[in-house]
Amino acid sequence: MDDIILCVEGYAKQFYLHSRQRLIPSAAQVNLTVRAGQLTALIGPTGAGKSSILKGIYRTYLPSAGRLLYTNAQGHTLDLALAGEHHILELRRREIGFVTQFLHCLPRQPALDVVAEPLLTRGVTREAARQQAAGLLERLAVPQRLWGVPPATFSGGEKQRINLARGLIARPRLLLLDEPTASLDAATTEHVITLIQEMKQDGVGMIAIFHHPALVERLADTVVALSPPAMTVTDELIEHIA
Amino acid sequence: MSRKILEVNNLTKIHGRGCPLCLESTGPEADTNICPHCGSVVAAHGVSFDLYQGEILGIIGESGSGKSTVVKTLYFDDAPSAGEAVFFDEDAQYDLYSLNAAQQRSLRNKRFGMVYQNPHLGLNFNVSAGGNIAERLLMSDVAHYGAIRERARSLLVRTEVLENRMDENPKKFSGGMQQRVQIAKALATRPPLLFLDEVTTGLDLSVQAAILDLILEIQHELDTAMIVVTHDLGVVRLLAGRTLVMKYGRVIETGLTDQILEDPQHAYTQRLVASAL
Amino acid sequence: MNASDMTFLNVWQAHTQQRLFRRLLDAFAYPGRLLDAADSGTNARLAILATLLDAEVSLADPHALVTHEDWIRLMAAAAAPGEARFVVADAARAPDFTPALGSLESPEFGTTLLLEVQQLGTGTPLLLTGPGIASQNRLAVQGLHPAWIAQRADWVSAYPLGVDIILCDATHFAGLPRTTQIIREAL
Amino acid sequence: MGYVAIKGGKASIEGAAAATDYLRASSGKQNQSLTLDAIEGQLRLLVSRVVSEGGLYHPKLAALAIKQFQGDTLEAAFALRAYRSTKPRLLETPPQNTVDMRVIRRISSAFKDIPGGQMLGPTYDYALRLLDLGLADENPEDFRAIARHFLADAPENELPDSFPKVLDALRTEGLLPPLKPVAGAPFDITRQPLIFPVPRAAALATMARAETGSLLAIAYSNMRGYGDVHPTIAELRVGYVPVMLPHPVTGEPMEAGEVLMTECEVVAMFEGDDQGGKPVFTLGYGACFGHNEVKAISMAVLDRALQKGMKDGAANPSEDPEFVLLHVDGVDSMGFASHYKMPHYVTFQSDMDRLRTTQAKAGIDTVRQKDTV
Amino acid sequence: MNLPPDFPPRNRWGALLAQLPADQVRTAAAVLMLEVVDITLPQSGLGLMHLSDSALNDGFYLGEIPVARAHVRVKCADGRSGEGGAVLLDDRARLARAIAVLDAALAAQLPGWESVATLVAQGLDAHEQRAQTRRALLARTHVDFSLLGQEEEDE
Amino acid sequence: MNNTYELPLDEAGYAFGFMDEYAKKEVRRAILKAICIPGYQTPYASREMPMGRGFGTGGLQLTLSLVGGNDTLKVIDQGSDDSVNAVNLRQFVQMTCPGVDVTEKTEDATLIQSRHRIPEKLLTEAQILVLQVPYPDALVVVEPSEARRKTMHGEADYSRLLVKLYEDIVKFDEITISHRYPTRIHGHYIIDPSPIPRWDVPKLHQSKALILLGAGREKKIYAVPPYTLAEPLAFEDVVFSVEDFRDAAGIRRTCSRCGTADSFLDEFSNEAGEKTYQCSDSAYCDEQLAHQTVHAQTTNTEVAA
Repeated sequence: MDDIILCVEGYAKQFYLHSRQRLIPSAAQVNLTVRAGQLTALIGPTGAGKSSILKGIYRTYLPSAGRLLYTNAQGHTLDLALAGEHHILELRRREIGFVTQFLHCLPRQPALDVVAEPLLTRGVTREAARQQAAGLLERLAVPQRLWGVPPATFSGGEKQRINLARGLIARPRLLLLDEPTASLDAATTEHVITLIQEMKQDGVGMIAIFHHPALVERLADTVVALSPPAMTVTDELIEHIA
Repeated sequence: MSRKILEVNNLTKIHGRGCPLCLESTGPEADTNICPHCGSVVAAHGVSFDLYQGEILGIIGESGSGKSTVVKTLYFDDAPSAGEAVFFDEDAQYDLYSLNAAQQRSLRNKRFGMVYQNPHLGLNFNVSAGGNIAERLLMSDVAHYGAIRERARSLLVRTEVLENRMDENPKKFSGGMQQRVQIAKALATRPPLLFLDEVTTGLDLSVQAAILDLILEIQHELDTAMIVVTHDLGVVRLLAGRTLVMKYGRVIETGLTDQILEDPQHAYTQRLVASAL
Repeated sequence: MNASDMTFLNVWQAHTQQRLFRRLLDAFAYPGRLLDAADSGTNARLAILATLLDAEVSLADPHALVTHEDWIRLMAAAAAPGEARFVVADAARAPDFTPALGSLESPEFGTTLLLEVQQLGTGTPLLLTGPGIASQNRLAVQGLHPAWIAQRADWVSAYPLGVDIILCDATHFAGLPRTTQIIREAL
Repeated sequence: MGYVAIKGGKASIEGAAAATDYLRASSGKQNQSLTLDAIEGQLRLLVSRVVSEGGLYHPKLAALAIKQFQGDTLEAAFALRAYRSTKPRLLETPPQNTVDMRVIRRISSAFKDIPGGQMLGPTYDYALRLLDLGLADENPEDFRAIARHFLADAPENELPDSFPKVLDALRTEGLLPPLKPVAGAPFDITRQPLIFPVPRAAALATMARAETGSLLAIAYSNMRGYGDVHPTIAELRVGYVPVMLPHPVTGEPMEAGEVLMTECEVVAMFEGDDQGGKPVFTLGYGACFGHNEVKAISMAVLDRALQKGMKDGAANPSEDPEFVLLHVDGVDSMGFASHYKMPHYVTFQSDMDRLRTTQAKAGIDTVRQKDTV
Repeated sequence: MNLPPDFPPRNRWGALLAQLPADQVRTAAAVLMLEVVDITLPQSGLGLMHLSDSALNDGFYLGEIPVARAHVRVKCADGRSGEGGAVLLDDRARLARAIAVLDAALAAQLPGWESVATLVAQGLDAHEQRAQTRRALLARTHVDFSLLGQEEEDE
Repeated sequence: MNNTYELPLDEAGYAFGFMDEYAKKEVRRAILKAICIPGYQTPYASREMPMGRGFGTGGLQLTLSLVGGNDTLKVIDQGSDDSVNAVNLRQFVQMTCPGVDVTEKTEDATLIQSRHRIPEKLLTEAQILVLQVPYPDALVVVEPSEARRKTMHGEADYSRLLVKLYEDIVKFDEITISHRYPTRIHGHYIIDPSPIPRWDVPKLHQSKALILLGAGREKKIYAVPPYTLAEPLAFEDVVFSVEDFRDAAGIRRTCSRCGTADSFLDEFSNEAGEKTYQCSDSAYCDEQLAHQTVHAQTTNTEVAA
């Protein structure tokens, strides 16, 4: 069907740890699709490889097996597992967004500019970008006194809102969400839900991991359940190599 | 997609007279970059990569890995023993090592910029901060005193050097301030390609952060392509989209920086990343 | 006294060489200016070589234009055309060597090339511009293989590297320093 | 005529020449002109300086130059140099070897006993520097007797003319670097300009005709601490080297004459060689025309320093070939120092123009500053 | 008639003749009454003195020396001829030419050569005398270390 | 040399032009290369002249290598033919080059050797100007090593020199170089035009006469060929300027002798401490004076008529 923007077939990821000469599986036999304007939610226990898939799609991980077929804005389909690095960087800049639980940004940049930045790379003027960023921060209930302050000193929740705002602002075609509301209060979570719904209406395809089953209920169009790959590993180990 | 600005193929640099066994007797497997047969140092061998406009490429590795050699040969501080590098400028392309000295100097002055770890290499300590920037502009045939002064002033302001220190000798500046002047100097001609060799090494953490900030801001503003050489994973994490990992003169791994940091393939890179965490 | 004795008495004498040198000076200072060597008692080629050479420089003579006796009198060391400080060649033949062009540090090691043509003052006119020429100068040359012009353009393309050419016929000569630009006039 | 610059130059030049000549002739009681023989024989060390700094072994002309320039060695050496410019270069000698030196003095500070023995020869080294008032008024008869008595007192001997070199023994033992193979024609400093880097031959030739005091000063800086040579004199010798040139008919080497010269070899700290060979002593070599030991020693020290500078980069001025070699020539440096006596009216006028303009501007600025304060 | 076996070889004649007063040499050459043709023009000028440094054996130029040289062919009345030459550390081309003439006469044993041989012998005497005075400089200043050592051991 | 040696008085005497012919040839070859590479300091084996290094031995070797029987020579120092050094050099050339005419009139000379000045009168194609140079290299103020300077010249890398100019203006609000003004020749090499005042620098540009510069001590020869670009170093907005001979009221001073207002002036103080000014170029001053006399006479005649 034409509105499929991502089709993952047989994705698997395992790590080889040279120091221990051991293979550590992280995900296996994952199949899923993402359609424009729809949200695909990943569920499953810890260690089932939910984050691994998002990172594989974003190419933070090099997939060990499978195809990650992405159809770009021009209608061309390419395998994200094999695409050249410059291609991936270009997609990250223009089409694929990733909201993680961690915020990486310039230490001295004020929150407003952090959020506005993805628009700047796409050629929006600084003024317009700031205006949009301000609107978004307002909707996510970030107090105005923080807008001019670098987010480094923010609380976890505040940082996450900045992170979300930055991920959402540029309206990517495919948005990867890794527990975007984990440390948000109920009220803000509602704002986020509204925003995600708006994005769906705008045609953004999403693939998300939510820490709360209720969110899956409210937002997911498709749910993919994952179970841990054959050989279990301890979380500690995965974190260690990540 | 932005256009390619630099293509490096099989860059090799051997210090010493070299012998037929040099290449096979050195590298990560041999665990040395010194040829046991002739004592020559294989500083870099078979280094290939490309770089796109506005992109920041990181090169990480320990000292002796050859990472600085790469930028030094590209900036013509050092001549390679073999290999080629093609620079794609706006409307021309240059095979860097077949150019004569004057042509190389012209590219170096006008189209490339370099920021060294040691400010003594990048700055002329006999002239003022403004004079340093003027020097680079004068190399590029800017001949209007007022214009030079204005540009030097704005560059120094941009790199957060106090305007009223413009006519002071950078000798009197702090390390961080000297790096800012170096960056201002490197940027004077708005070069499309900038080399940064361990620019934050040895600076206080807060000063480091500010310099890195400045570099990213500049990249965003000017769409400058950069090659950042560092031993600090934090620096590439913050700056570089892609990263090359070098050891004993060879590139052992290359990839998107987040991938290198989160899913390193080579044993050495895994060790490097593990030890940094 | 035969003709060669005349030569010996004249072109190898100090005051003749001084006079010829001053004209060589004009040849390079005013490129394209036609100068006379008729009073040197020999042909312009030998007159110029005798004025410029001694045991401290090298000469290449790829077309064997210099007689054995003159080689001895010139005292110059023989060298390959790619290395010699001076090269004498027949301009009717296409160039088949690359002369020394000097280096950026020492451009004076660019060769002085003496090219013997059929006649100067008639033939294909060359339009010249550059230092030493107020606006434009015209030098007519007959018997210069056109490949020399193209080769020279290549040799002098990376100033200050280059070759400095003296064109001569039997009695006259003219200079083309590396700074002169030749515009071959359309006929 | 108005107040025109420096008229009458011609007359004043002639007057200056006459004035110097007058002073030469008017001094002393006896008003006797010095003979060249007297200068050459009795001021032999002065003649030595002039022949070596002039770069021309012509003691007679050197004596003449000393007389003409009233004892100024720089001027006298200079006159020899200018004389050289008028003379054609006829030949270069084949390599001459100092092994054949007809020695009049040889010492070593490295060894007590050297093959052939140490011979002090004519030296002031152990002379008490007490003025000898007896020389003030020497009776001609007594003066002539000095030579007679010396020869009469000389012991019977079977001494040879020439002696083996101290260095050769060390070399046989493997303590020295091997001799280099004979190369082509050396660097000719009288024809080729010094463009650095230059080969060692250029450095040796430049120092051989350097001004003694300049060479000594730079060598002294090295000895005192701006350097690391710490030399030991393997051998210092003074004597006459026969100059062998091919006989025009037979081509066989024939002795064309002999040249008095001083030669010094110093042994300095050892180092490993580049090829990973065993460490050996490093060497310095000094030589000059005439009898001039301080110059030969200074040159040997600097030769060693410059070799190091050329190899490892200069750590101090005495190791920097450009610094040393461009500043030791007496004729060059003395000429340049003298030229400051020439008029610089035009350039000074220009200097004043700049200073006045700059001052005027600064003056305006000062006024401005005062206003704002 | 032949030269005595211990007579100096030809390559020393020039140097030995040059020990004598120039006038004496010129006169001696003139009285031989030979017809002289210059093979190369007698010249005076300079020569570069090439010296091998005894530390490392690098060649270098110690400085310049005056050089006078001549190369002649001489012919005597009876038609016999000979070639002679001289190179001197001197600046008198005419003296070099006179010595070249004497060299030719002695080498080819042209009439009057005996007088030339006498001149050479005189030159040798002068040379020997000078060598003797130089040896005196050495002999009177010889430092005898071994003797000193002996005495110390005896005590 | 043996003890019976006597000086060969009968074989003494100097050849025409003092230097031996091979030496002249070498200088001549260097001159030709210097013309072919305008502004490039061509090395040569400078010979010792019988006057001090710094007294014009470089210029003298050029003159002696150039001069011949058809030449008329003018020698000036500080603009004057009669200054001690000029007289000395002229006498030497007259002594060693019999048959060479000398003159004090600029227009009559075929060969002019000068120190510190270029004649006020425009030179022609029939003339060669030889300038004596003490320091040939304009880069020496920013780079002491000659090896590095040669590379900089080859690459036309003069930014450090320009920075010096920049710093000068920052410090003094003026370019403070008074003489030896760095000048770029044919768009490449920057030369030290010898210690001529700035007043004379524009005369290098598109000169009709060949200008040769010789440094004896530093063993370099360089040239500004005729009709060649010679641009004094400056900025577009801080331009090169020549010496200013205006008084406090802004009026151009004139020569107190000939009255001209278009020549470089020497400044004198009399015993009362008052300043007077006179032409530095004495031949020019004489000519202006002669002109006035003629003019005055003509005027008188007119009046009389």
